[in-house]
Amino acid sequence: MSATAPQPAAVETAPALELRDLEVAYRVRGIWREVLRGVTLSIGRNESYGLVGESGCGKSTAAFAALRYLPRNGRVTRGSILVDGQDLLGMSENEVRELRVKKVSMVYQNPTAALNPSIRIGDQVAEVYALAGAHDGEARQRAHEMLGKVQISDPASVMRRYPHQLSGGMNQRVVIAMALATDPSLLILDEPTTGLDATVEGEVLDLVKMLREEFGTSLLFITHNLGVMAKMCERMGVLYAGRLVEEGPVAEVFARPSHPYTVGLLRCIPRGGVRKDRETLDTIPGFLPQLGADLPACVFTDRCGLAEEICHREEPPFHRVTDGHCSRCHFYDRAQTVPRATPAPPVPREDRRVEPVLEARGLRKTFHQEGNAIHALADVQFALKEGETLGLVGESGSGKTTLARSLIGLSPADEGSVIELDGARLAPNVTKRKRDQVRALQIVFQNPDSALNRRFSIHRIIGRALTMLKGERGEQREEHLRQLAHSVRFDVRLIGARPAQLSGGLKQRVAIARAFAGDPRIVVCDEPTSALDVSVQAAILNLLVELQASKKVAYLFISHDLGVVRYLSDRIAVLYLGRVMELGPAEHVFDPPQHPYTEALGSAVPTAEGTERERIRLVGEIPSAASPPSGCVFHTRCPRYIGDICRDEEPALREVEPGHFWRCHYSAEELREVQKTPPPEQPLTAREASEPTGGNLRPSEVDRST
Amino acid sequence: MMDERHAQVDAIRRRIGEVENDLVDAHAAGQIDRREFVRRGTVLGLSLSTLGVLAGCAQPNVAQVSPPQTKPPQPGGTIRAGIVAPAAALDPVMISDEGGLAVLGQTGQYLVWSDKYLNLRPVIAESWAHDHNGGVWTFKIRQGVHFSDGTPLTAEDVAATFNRLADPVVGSNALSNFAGVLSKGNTKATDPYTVQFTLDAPNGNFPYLVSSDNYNAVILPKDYHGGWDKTFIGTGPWKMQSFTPEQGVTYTRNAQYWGPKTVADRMQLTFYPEEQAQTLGIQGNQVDILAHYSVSGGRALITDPTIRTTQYRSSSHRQIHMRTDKEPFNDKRVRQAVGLLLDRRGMVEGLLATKSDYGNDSPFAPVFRSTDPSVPQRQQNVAQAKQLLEAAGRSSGVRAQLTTLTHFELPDLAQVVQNDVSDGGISLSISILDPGTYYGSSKFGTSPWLDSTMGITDYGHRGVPNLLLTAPLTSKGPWNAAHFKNPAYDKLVAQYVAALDLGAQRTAARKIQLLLLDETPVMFPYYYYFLTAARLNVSGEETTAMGHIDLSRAGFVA
Amino acid sequence: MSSFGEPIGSSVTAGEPPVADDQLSVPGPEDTRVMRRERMAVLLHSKTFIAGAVILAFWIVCAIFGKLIAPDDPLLTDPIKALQAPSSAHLFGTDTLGRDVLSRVLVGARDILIVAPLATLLGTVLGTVLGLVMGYFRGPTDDVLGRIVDAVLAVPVVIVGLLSLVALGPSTITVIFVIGVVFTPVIARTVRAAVLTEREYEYVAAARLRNERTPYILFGEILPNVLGPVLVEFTVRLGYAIFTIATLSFLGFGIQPPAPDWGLQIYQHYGLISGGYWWPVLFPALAIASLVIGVNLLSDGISQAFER
Amino acid sequence: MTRFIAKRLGLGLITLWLLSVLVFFGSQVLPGDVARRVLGPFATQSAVNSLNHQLGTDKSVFVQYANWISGIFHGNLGTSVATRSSVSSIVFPALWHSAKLAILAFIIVVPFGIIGGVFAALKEGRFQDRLISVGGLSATTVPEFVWAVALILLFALLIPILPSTATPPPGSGFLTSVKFLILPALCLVFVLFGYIARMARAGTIEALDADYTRTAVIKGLPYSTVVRRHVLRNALLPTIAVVATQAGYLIGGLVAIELVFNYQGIGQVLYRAASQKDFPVLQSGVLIVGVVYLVATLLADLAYSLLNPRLRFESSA
Repeated sequence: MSATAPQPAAVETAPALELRDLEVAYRVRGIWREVLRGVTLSIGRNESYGLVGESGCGKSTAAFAALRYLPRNGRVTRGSILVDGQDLLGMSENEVRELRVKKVSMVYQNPTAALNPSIRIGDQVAEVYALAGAHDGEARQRAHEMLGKVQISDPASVMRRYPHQLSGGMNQRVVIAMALATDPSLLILDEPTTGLDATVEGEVLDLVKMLREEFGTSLLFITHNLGVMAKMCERMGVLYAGRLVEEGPVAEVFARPSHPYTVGLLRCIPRGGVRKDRETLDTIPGFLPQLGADLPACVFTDRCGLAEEICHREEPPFHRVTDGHCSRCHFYDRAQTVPRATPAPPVPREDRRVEPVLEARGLRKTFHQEGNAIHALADVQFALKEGETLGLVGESGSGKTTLARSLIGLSPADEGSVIELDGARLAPNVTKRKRDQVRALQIVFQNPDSALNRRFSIHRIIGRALTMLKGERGEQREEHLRQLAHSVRFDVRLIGARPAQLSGGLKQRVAIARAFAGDPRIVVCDEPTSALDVSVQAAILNLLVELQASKKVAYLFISHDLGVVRYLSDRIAVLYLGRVMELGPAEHVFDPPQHPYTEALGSAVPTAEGTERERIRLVGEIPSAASPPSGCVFHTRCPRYIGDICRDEEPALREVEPGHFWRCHYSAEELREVQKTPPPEQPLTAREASEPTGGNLRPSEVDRST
Repeated sequence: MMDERHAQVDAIRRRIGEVENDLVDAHAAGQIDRREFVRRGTVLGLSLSTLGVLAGCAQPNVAQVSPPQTKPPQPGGTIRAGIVAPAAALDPVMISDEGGLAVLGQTGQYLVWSDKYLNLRPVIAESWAHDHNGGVWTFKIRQGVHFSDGTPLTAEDVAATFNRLADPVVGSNALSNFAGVLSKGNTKATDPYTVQFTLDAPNGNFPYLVSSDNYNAVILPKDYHGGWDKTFIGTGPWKMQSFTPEQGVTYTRNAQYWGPKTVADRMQLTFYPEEQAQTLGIQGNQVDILAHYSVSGGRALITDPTIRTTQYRSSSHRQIHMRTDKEPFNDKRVRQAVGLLLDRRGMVEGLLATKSDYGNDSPFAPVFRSTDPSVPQRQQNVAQAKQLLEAAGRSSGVRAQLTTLTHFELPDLAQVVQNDVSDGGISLSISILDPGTYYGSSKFGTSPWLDSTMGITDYGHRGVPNLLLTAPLTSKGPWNAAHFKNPAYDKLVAQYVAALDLGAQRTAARKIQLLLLDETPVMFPYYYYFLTAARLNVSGEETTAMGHIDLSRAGFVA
Repeated sequence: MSSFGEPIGSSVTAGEPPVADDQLSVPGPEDTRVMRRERMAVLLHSKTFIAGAVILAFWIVCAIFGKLIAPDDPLLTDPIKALQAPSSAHLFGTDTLGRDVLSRVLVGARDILIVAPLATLLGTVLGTVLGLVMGYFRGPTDDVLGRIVDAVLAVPVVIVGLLSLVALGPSTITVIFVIGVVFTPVIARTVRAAVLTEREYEYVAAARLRNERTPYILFGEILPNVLGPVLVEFTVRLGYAIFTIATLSFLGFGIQPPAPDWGLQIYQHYGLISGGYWWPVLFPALAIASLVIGVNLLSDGISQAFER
Repeated sequence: MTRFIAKRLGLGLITLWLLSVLVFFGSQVLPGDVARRVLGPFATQSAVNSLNHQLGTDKSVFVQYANWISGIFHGNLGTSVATRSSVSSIVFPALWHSAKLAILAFIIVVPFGIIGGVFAALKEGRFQDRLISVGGLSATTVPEFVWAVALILLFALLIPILPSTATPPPGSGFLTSVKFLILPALCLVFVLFGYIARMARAGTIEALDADYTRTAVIKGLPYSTVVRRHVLRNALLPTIAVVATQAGYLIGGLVAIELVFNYQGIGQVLYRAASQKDFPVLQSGVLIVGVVYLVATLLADLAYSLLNPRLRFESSA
């Protein structure tokens, strides 16, 4: 084994973490199911190693194994775990504790949950030092310093606060502070930025990067996001079905993926600003094997376009592609020749000059909570043409979801807002709308588990929609139902199943089918793929494109994934604090001249190419919609802040170029100029710390909690 | 010696009137025993000493009057008694329940005390006498008696008290007792210490109506207008110290009491919500005495070695009435059959653990002297019952509803009756109501008690059968639940009431007993004993079958 | 089964296997049936459930065939034989009216096992409807109804029951009615809570987006999803119903004599304990205890089965 | 925070008003004539009428309701028709009695319940857990009067070491009074233990599974510290809330126990008032019980939000 194990970058001492042929199994329903199948990897000192793979491939298990922290129903069945050369499995409970205190620490998803809600931040951080033997005062002192190190501007005040009073980003900083407090030799990050906004994600990643250089910590970075991987890691491993299928320097792997699976993954994501009208995304046929399922010699065989009978027979060795770049594939040398799963040609884009099918003017939505009014949407306007896709981006709290719900009439817009369907004004409340209007304007929700009634069969779910929206009955309905199922590539044999029995992708297809049951003119897609794995996401995106081409339906496509939005949209609107900051053709919006906010958003996103322009740091969190800043609502964070004018008067949404609007005091020319150079680096101000997270004030939640 | 006694006797016989002399003769002739002689004598107003002489000994044997008890009590201490909490407001005029009268009797006093053997003992009254036929009774009032507020008691107060009780507007609880006997305004104070009662009709047993047996008749100040529960005003040996509704009363010795001072320094009445609690109370040594307990609620006490139970006959009983004017009981054969189907032995020995006399379906309880014991006791006889039912054309079976109230053993009794009569093919459905509902307004037409086809009603102790003969059975009787209208009976009752001497009463009684056995409008299955429970370390308590408890002489034994 | 020391992250991997596109997740198409089977398996492996089921089954049998099993007629009085200690003739002795305690205990199961379930059912139905309405409409409807619910809940069940029974006069029907009504608010609360979560699920929004009528949304879409909690609540309440009815009978306001109701038997005889007559009280007491415990063990098992 | 309190108070008052309406008009259903109740079956109708007039029970229910409420606002809860004494003189002492009983029970059961629950949670699934959970559940579900009877049988008669009634003789000292309260309190302990233990257990298990506990472990904190500092703190919050609401139940819900032990608690007062159809006591009594319950829950919420930073800073955010 060690023969194939790559040597860590020239370091004499033992690697920070070494997994040797590690096998971990969970006991589920009485059966031991393998989760890690002989994983061997080693992370050198001061090295950052990324582990990528789709959900359930065993990433997290590997991470927790490195802390010898397995669930009651889990156990290491073979192999060994070495931290700084010490064998973890041989240690006593106390030694493990020691190790956790001193050597290894971990940061994982959902920072707010990771902090104790009833203990002040300060105490939680100080705890770590106290553990390491510092006495009280000293511990607090050092906690204070550490919080400073993670760039929390006003540590003193933060130390007095409770987790729920801080934003997710802030909490993640705190968690990181705790993790690095005792200067561990290994830091494990398990999807540390999943669920955070692009801008915040960017900051956290920067922070980690910086601290790592300062502390010289080795990183084990676990993510499903290749962009993040590219940004953060030097070396990476691709995990599939509990097995390490490819490993090598990040740039190398991205440039020359040598395992069909890696190739597939890279092809799934919309990269380099590809667009629906140029190429369709690739998908990986088949599906992830079940946990602990019996697999052929090569775990990927069943989904592999190159598979030959040898793959069933012989487990491929860890072939050395180049130095430190290995692939567990018999045909690693021609991995990239793997045929595309979806040969369907891209749909050419034709520009139609037609009346807008949907138009919104002066769209406002105000929530009332605890007496104070929250303006979730302020004077939003846009038009949607037939068969076109309008992408909608913005940080959480910008009002994306509220806009969607207002359009379809689930949370009625304020008096005076105008929503027109084919020029006919729509009642704000869906229950007041005519049947034809309702069926014309449908939505695909983010989470199919929530969107499909788990008690009903797929047949009933879609059937009911047909009955209600089209008044269809009997054989006619059955026929139509089958067509619909076919059109969303849903196997009719599964029509009797219940949602719980279907995979996420299938469920989303059902949700789409339901939305299309009434032959809608417009479908609002609220982050329809954010809950899905990349390979699945690709399939769904393709489906949406297809349907749009065939049914001439217009999309309002909401997503936080700029890549996806870019791929799907003809035009893009950027939302901030319930206001449209910029609206324009997809190809223009993401290149200068662009609205400073869009600029910042775009720069925050790590791209899979790793080729990233200078990131523009946004100051602080998005302000609470309850008390939006004066003047230009963005001025508090604007990297291109001009002066008092921004603070005092709110710019109107101007058409700066034909079809390209924005809300900024700058003119197009001015911006084109200034944006040639990155904005001056701004220090974090106290505003960030004191900025309320908005947590319960977040509009999309307000309309639930009221 | 002998002569001296004869001389005394003659002197007395010359002094006393006709009726009294008949009594002496009857005794001499052995028609009545000594005890009855003494009792009748007291009613007629003869002092115990006089009677002693006449009966041929210095004093009537006291030991016989009050039951043999443990050692005499030592002075001091706090004596604690438990009673079932008064059901309603504590107003002497209105009180109609045992708990209430027990409280009333602590500070309140009567003209005359009727002890457990129905002997009358002077209290507020020193002596009494009647005119030739018992139509007018004169009572001499004791002097030097004061109310607890200090004001002296005079004949005026006494007169006021009885006029109040006899006033239909006030609607006192005693009204029924005085109906046809004493009307409002007919009680007069002839001088500060003499009261004269002019009766509507002659009544040989009148003194009982002014005695503790008529428990509302405590003497109150003439100006009394309610609010007794604030003051507990009275002339008794105790003074109320504190009163907590629902919980109890504490008393201290009444310093200015005219009689002998109490043995114990303090006394405490604890109210119990119901009998089971009071049973646990005395067994858990929360109280020393239970004024009264029933077999149904206190069975545990009977067998308890740490408890001394005193028992004596009373006329408390249950009446099982049958509507004589309605199907199916309008046929007297059916009523007789029911009477014959009852298993009285089961009731007496089982339900009442032998703590009762057998009832013979008439108000003449064994405890009453006028009762004729020679009338044969009705026994269970299913065969005969069946014949009667057949004769009545009811062999196919009889259906009826039996209504009763949640009170002591009544629900149980109802079930036993239900079982017994089923042997004769009579099927009863039972309906058990709470007391309030059962009695309703106690007016015909608005009271399940008076309207039910068949019902079981509880009757408290009475010193004389008079009320029991009239109210529930006479044609105009206000409590005539059986709707029994029988002129012959009414006439007999009139005779009985008017009769002054025992002989006459007995003769009338016999006729009544036989008539009622024949008609059976109401069944009197048993007359249960009055049971008082005391812990072994106390003695001297005196209770009456009425439910009075006198603790002035009670205390702890060394 | 997750507990201390289990990293949630990987327990997910362990618990519900991951799913990828175009594929049925284990255990395959007959999944629902399997789920039911597994739920049953869970139940059958839960000792508490089994114990509860056995006890309850026993009493149900008694309720149905009591009269046949009972050695004597539970209503037949024989005062002469009153309060006989347990003997070969009367295994549980006799009560104050000489009735066979064993027979009365056995037959006594009937009343309570008819009254309690009916009452609970009534309460569950009313409560579910109320809860659905409150939870779905929220706003004023919820506030008004919520206040009323609170008002009722502010007074202990026994007191409310007592009050109403005095008002309406004790009878089996009134007991059922009163308990049912008294339980309604409690159940309504639970259901409301469940509905509040449900209504946030987008399938409700989806229903509104095809012009479904509100009643359909309530009973067609949401109700099926809250049936689990409702069932659990039902079993829990059943326990309370028995508890409450027994208490009311014990206070003399529940099932009326001569019915051989357990609470009533205790009420009629507890004063006798101190006299050494423990059998007319102990056995009915044990009966109540066993039944209530049985039902609660049962519901405990069920709720556990539904929690996973 | 203040806003929170104000809001809860307002709601509480509305609830109370509704309760008063329910109780009052509910009790109007009671059959029977009040004055007849007082004077007994043998009083004359005229006397009954005059008393009805005097009591105002001959007026329309709405007038009566108005009078009642206005009376309450003037601190006059009315006059018992059964005992003719003021309702407050009956209800409040009884309330105090019940409170004493409840307090004693709490002092015993709360620590035991919580410790038991936490212990069970730490031993989840093991024998000790089953013992506490199932045992507690069983104890909880057995009607309290059954416990009462059993305890009397055991400790008052078989081994006579404790009094069989709960009311101490007047003027007896503190310790004696406590001694008299032990048996009834024990019944409550049985009834409450399982309940509290269950809550504590559930809360603890939830906290044990929470992310922040994982964080604490991964920090390398010793197990004991994790439990003490991180788990319990969060686990016991809901328990506290529940416990407090139980206080409401404890006061007023104990009719059976108070009856068996002849304890003059509010429960027994209400019971007797009900059987005597003593409206004033009944109505005001139930209302008072309601007040107690609502206050208890309000305090519970306050305690909860005070201890729970998430709520404490709700309105500040």
